[in-house]
Amino acid sequence: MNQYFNNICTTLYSIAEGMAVTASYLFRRPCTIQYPNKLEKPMEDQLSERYRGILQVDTRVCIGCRICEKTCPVDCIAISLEKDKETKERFLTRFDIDISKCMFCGLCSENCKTSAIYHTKFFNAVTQNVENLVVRFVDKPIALYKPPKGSDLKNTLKDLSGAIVNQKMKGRAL
Amino acid sequence: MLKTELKHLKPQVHTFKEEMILNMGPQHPSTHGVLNFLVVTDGEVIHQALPNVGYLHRGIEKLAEQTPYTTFIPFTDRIDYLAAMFANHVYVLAVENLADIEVPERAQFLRVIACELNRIASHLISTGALALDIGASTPFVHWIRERECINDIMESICGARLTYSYMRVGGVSQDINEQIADDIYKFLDHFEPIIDEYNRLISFNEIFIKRLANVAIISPVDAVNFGLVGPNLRGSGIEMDIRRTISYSVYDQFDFNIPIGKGFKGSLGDCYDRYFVRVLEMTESCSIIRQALSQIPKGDIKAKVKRKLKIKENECYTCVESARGEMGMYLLSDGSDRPYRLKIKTGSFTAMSIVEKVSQGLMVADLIALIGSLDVVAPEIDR
Amino acid sequence: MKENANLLFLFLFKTPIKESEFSLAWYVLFVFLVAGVLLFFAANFAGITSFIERRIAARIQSRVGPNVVGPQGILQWVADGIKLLLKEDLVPDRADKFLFRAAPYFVFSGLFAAFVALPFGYGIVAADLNIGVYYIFAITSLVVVGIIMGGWSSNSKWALFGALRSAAQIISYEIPTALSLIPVIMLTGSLSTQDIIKAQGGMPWDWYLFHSPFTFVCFVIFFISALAEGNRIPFDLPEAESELVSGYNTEYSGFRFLIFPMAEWANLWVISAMVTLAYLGGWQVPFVAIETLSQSFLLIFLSAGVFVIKTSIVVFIIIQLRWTLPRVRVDQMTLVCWTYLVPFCLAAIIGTMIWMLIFPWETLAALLLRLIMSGIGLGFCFLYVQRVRFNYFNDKMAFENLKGKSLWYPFWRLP
Amino acid sequence: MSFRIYNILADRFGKDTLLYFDDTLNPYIQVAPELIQTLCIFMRYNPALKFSFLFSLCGVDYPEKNQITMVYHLFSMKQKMLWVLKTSVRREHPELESIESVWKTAGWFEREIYDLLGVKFTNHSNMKRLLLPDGWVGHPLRKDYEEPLFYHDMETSRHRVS
Repeated sequence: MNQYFNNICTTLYSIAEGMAVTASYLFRRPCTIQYPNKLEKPMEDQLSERYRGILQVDTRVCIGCRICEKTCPVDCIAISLEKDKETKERFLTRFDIDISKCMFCGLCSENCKTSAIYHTKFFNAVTQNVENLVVRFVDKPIALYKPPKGSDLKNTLKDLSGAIVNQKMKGRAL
Repeated sequence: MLKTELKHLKPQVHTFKEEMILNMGPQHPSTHGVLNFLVVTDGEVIHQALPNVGYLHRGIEKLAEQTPYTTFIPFTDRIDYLAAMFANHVYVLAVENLADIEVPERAQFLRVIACELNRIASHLISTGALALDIGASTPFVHWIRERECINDIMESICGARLTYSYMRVGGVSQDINEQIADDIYKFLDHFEPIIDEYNRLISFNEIFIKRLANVAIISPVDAVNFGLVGPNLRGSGIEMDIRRTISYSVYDQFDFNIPIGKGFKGSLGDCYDRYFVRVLEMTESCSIIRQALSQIPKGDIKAKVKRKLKIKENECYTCVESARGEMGMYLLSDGSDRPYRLKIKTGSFTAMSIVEKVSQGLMVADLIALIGSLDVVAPEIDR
Repeated sequence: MKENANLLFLFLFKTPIKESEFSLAWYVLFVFLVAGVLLFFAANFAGITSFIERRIAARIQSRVGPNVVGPQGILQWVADGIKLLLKEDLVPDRADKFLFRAAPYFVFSGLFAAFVALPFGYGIVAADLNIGVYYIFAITSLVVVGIIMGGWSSNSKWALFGALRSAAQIISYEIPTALSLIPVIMLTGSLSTQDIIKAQGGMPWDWYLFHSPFTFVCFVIFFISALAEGNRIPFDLPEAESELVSGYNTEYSGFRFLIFPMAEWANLWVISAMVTLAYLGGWQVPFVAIETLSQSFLLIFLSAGVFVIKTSIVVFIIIQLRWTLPRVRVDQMTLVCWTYLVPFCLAAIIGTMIWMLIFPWETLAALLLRLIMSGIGLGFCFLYVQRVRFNYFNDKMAFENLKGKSLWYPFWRLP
Repeated sequence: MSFRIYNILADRFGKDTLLYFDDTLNPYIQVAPELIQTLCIFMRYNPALKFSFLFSLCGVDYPEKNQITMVYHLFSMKQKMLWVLKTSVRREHPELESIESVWKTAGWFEREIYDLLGVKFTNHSNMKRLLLPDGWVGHPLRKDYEEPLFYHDMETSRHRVS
């Protein structure tokens, strides 16, 4: 009998406690951001510095070591190099990244000596066709970068907004 | 199609006159991923619930045999999407054990911090989703909000919100700085009172208690017999935590309690015990993170490891206390640069096998509470 | 007026109206007019409540809610309705097609017919039936017929589960709902909704809610069982979305599906209006006697306003409950009904009877007790507000530290 | 420590039947497949051992030795230690006694091994595929398994970037 009335009291009390919590939320700030229409500041600024977005390649500083290609777990990077037989100069003829396969693990950019391949903060790569997600970074052969001795290789300037990828991606509705 | 299905069911499910077969899942709101249960019910009462798994089998073990040691880390994220850090951790621990790599102290602390943050995040989802299954949608959204803070911290630590790939063989990929440590402290200050608020909102709600207490009781004997691990096992009152029993990493330097089920509101080993052990564990994780942040030494974050790692013939079984219990990896090397065999043992796998036994005599609504309280994650079962 | 009716009749039937049929025709037109107004009100109320509920739920869950369609998103419900109207009207292949199509009509007519006897203000009621309360109970039971038809004919096991649960639930909860109104009926001596309100007063201590501890208990019981009748959480078992996918309306789509949620939200008004008229003084305006109320149109409109405000507060509480509480289990649902609600109801009926004999309404002692009861009620409200304040300040410092923004963001500040 | 446990086991079963190896990180015992169930029962219920947890059960395929090795990882709360048992069956018609009666959790592990490696466990309550569909051909974790190019007329792989 005692437990019978105790049940009623605890039930009503606990419900009231729960109601007090939910009622307090009517006066508390909502935590959602209204993506994409009413952002307080642009999305790029809200992401952290280390954000691993879509990969981008700065072909000007690529030394053609192919480490990124080897470390990629899903083989989404394809590189080909060619050697000019006369001048012995080597050229980068292909640097393709299949973004649809990429799993944004960061192994390639971490191992890159010159930060030629790096993650941008750009993440919205919607296209109509999967094949458009294969980004080809080399249009015509580019001579490989020869880093000057004693320079800090990791410290090259990064374009985190992903302008190059955005431009190279085919069929991208802007 | 229907006929073959029934034929295939016949030896397994024996239906009597008043029984009917209910196909729960794979697309059911509360099966937590892609799971299927063949439920034989008489009205609302379940006579038998047969779990049918494998919808998310991706052959990660086979993939491991074809992937070099250091490159396999991103795949381990995909074993358990809610607690990716632990799969990272157990894998790198296994490789370090085999290759005999000494990990810098600071890296180990960073691993602990990341893991415990991830444990909180995972328990948030698990407890919140249980409340959602019971019918209260607000706690889940509140927990998602808190988890978002953790995701932000994780993003600032390692750059990803869910599939971290934070750990490397021999250390971690990124260091934390003052700013991030400060963020973590701020989050913990905010989070600890919120746990109390959450308890007031749902944990101590009498309807919630009545739904979970004395439901789907797993006795300690059964829990051991069915190989339950982690919070599910501790909910049955067995004090077994890999962090304490097989101490790994730097967990022996921290002072923390292991909450175990005591029959908080009902009898030992019911759904409420399993649920509340998780809530208590979040507080413990908070205290571990605080200790780790205050004791963290300076130094390197990564040992020198050859890029093309080759390990001579050896084998080891490594396990960590994941959010869903003991997660173990049995790694066999054969001298090449990739594993000969990698066996991944996860907590959900064993937790799922007990459903068939415990579910007998429950009601349909209780089955959902049971699945929620066991905290199964489908990709972890199927791998 | 007569000419107008004549013109209308000519327009409709192309024949002039006969003198002998005049009153009948006028009556028919009046019925259609009132039905149209009520339907308009109910449908719009259902839509707007769906929007308001979503906004309230969003704020409770630290979200913003729908705010894109129209200013602040107030046209969201129109957009949803149009979307559902434009969808294909699917009927499952092996469903019982006739019953499947017929079920929404039952649900619809059952609920909207209840609006006939609901008062909106002094004298503003479609039909002041002398069995008003009884009528509302009877006609809303038609909903369960529709639900069972829909659930059974869908030929889906989940829908069947929902329908059976609904049958069990509504049949068992009819009893406490009806019993808990008996003290009110005894106090009034009438079943008419207008009479029940007229017997109360404008001030809280004149409400039946604070008449005696027994009526207070009856109020709680009525509130709980009305929630169960309206399939609201914690009793939304028939459509338990995490257990039964979507319950009895799993297989419905398009406009037929729209009927079910619309009826549910319209039911919200029915429940709240019943609670208001039976226990919260209905449309009684404070400080205004009924005699003066009947004198001016302005005051009558005021009384309608009072009724709407009181009902809206009850609606808000029901919505807040829905976003706070978990769902009970099937057996617990019937257990609550039979072991808690019904015995308490019976005890409260006897208690009220005795109370009525000892403290008749007009005596000073009764007034004093009513005042004390209202004081206790006010005390509970105060404690509740204190808990809300505590919850707010519990998080304030840490939140502002974490996010760098002020926590204060009341619901009237629109994003 | 581990040697002491081996001695207890060797006393019961004889030193010839249990071969002790400690060249790996976790020392293990190699036993004949017929003995595995008795050994498991002994290890679980012997009061001096009390290996009450079965952590993992795993099969490894060795095509060159023509055998599939089962690896049992046991854990004892009392000893706070991990123990490894190994037993090998031939690859052609692998059959082994189930230990489902000792640890219920072994049931699903054995189903998984049957699914992925094709080892049949006798006396198992429900020897069916666990993860793969019932109509799947082959056992993927065998080293000589070749992935089918098509499954139900669906391509199973995507090509490299080109």
